[in-house]
Amino acid sequence: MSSKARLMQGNEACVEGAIAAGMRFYAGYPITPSTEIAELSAEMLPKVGGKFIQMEDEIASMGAVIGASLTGLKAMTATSGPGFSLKQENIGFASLTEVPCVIVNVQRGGPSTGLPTLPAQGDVMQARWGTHGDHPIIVLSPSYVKEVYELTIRAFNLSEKYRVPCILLMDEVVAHMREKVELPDPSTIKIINRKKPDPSIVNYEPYRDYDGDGIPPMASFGEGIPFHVTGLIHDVTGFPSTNAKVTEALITRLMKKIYDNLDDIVDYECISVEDAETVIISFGSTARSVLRAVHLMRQEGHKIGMIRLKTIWPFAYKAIQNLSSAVKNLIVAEMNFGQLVETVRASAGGRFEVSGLNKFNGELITPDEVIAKVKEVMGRA
Amino acid sequence: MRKELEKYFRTEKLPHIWCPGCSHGILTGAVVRAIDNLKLDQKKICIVSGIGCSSRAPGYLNFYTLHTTHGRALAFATGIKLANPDLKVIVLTGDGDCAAIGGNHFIHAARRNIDITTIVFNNSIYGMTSGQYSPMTPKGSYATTAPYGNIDRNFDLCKLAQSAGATYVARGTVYHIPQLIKIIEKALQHKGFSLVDAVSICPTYFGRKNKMGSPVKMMEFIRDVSIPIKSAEKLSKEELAGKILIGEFYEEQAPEYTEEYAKVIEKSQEGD
Amino acid sequence: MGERMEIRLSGSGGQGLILAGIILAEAAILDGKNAVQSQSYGPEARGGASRAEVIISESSIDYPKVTKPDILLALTEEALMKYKDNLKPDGVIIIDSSIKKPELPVKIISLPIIETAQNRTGKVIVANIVALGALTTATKIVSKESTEKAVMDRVPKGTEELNKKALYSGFELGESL
Amino acid sequence: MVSEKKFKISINDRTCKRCGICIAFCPKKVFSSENGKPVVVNLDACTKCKLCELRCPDYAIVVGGEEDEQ
Repeated sequence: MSSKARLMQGNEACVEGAIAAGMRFYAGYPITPSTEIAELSAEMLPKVGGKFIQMEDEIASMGAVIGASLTGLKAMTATSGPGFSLKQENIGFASLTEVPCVIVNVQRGGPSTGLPTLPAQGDVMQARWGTHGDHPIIVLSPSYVKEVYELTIRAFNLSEKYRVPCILLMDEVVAHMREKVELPDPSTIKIINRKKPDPSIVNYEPYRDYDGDGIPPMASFGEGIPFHVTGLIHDVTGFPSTNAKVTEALITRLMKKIYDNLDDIVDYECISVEDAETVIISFGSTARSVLRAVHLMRQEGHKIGMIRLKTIWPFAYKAIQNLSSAVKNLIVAEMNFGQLVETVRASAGGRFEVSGLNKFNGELITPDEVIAKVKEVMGRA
Repeated sequence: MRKELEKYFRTEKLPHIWCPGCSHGILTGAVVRAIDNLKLDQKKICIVSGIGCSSRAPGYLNFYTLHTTHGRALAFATGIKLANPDLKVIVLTGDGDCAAIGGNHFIHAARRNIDITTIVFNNSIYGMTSGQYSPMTPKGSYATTAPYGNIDRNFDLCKLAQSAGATYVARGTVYHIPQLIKIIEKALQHKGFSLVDAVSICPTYFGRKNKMGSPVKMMEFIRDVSIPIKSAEKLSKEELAGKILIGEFYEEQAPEYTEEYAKVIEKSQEGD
Repeated sequence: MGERMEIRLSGSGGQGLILAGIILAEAAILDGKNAVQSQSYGPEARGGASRAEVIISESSIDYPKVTKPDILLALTEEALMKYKDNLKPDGVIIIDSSIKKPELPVKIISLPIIETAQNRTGKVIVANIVALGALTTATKIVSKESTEKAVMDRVPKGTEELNKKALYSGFELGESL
Repeated sequence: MVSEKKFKISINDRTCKRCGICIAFCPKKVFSSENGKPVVVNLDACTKCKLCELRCPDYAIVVGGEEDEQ
């Protein structure tokens, strides 16, 4: 199949990417601005023998996704702020039980019902810490429609590889805009499937780290090996335990399987940072405003660069630590009151002045606002 | 334990955590006996539960077992069944798990008529959290959160299931155990959403709070207030007050959800 | 950067301007250019002033929103009033002839778009396609061939002839200038 | 007491939680309580209805002879 340029909406690219990645199950509940993802999944999944179901609520959707994944299907759900809050209970379940799944959150203005049709990036911390307890999570954020396609595939791949829920954190702008996209030949797409237990294993234990990589191989319900899955803290056999050592070992393994693989998981783009004195950190659609501002200011001779995060969690600590000492200022541009900026500040460890460019009125940060902020910060230095 | 039943249990996990006289053990045994009587393929059975005393049952059972979050068993089960319709999916839940926090999932699973058998271990109380009233606690009963008597009206889960669209609805009790096993067998053989409201006893919390005495006394109480549906038809509203109606309430053959979805798949691929 | 053109299509909800925006963006892609299309969502899109935005560029498009349109299409007075300011100095406004021509420091083209839809096709509903045709030939932002192909690819089956008629009527309106 | 019956009723002391249900509801009063623990005192009366086995919450009772155990 030859690749062909076409106009595609962000939400549409998400479904195309999901199906290319192997999604064969979708459960969801209608919510703006993510609904097109459900609508397209309903249309496209049965054509490839997959299943779509509109559940009675967001909580149920997340439950159904986990259930389907336990039978071996790659499963996804999509939602927005209020629905994302409701899904958190079962996202925690998926984290603890290590059931791969993809959760798309098309962010809109909040809190509460907020601004249903307008963009925001107010769920950065909810994506990381929305469910209770210490838990692993991976969060990706696309800036372009083409990248929605690519990162949806990557979300499935990372989720399958590390047996962890993966969140695709979009925003209303990138979800609803239509943009020129050239889809790659499906045969060129790298697909990762979850590791299955070696058939030679006798008395399979679903949470034993057989390979020493922190990721237990995963059998499926219906494949012939009975096993138990519980949202309680469990030992390697999958059965509940309140033993302190077992608990510590489990939580440690869950976190380490992410933090030991940062180089594989964390992805970001550095633009014009080599000689930059001011570096702007951004993600999602906001990064496009920043990119324009960087181009415009470079034309005027300002030493300005940007880091565009494609992985938000785990955070790209290295990207901050690797910045040269020529950098004087870091600006974190995000459509919220200031969320990621705190993590950047912590990563900077006092090496750089860190300030936030924040907008939370339902409008995208404009290039002019970025430029004004840079000039303000430079004036201070 | 009877030898032929041992394969259905994770015997190394026994004795179970339930209190002396808790009839959840009787119900779990009834489920296993029904499966054994029907000679169902053990490797095709998935048992799902939510949270609470009832929901510990799957941990003792040697199938694909899933102990989910509070109230959500049917949501997970729906995903499993739709993803793999070859599996026989059984949900073991409690009265609080099913009718309160899981109420919405319950009515919608019934509405879809998805082929899942739901067995409610109905002991009228939240046992795991030590004795709060549930939507099935009879009005006037006592609970730790109803120290002056429960003013909530209780659900009739069978009526709820039937009006929501369940296609097999029955109620049994732990006293009338041979009949209950037959009911579970019928529920398991039924294609579509089947509900078994299994009246159970909680001597530790419901029993103590309501001064009902020993497990034996509670079993006697259930025996004495239970009436077969057929006999109930002749009784007045006053005569039926406080009675538990048992037997098969409803049975209907109706299109099943996963079979309907198989048709959707066919339709979507027409002309491809 | 180069050649970034910003187009805003405005009118009332239900006039099909979002579809027109999508078709315009697709025509640009058929011409081998880059395009981004976005729109107003929610209650605004069902009545009231509604808008679709298209950015067309030879090179990649970073900031995806319209700030200073090169071209504004307004099919209602309300939409014109809402969006008339902020145009680029050499920008152009295309308005339906039912709207009173305002005094503005930019070029204003008044065309009988809605009337043409009614008179030539008998259906006001295709005014969006008439407008698209007129905009195409009046501004030459996209080619006629690509616009026609994009229209035919997007409109519902069975309405091709109607829309083709509407598009050609629109082409003529723009060419008559 | 030597029984005429060819089968036995076995009670698992490890799993029995002494709830008393088997003792109370045996239609033939086969069991007696020894400090709450069920003991078989009247095997001859047993009709093998197995209600005690079905009602035991702890799977501690098996009613049956050798033919049952095969």
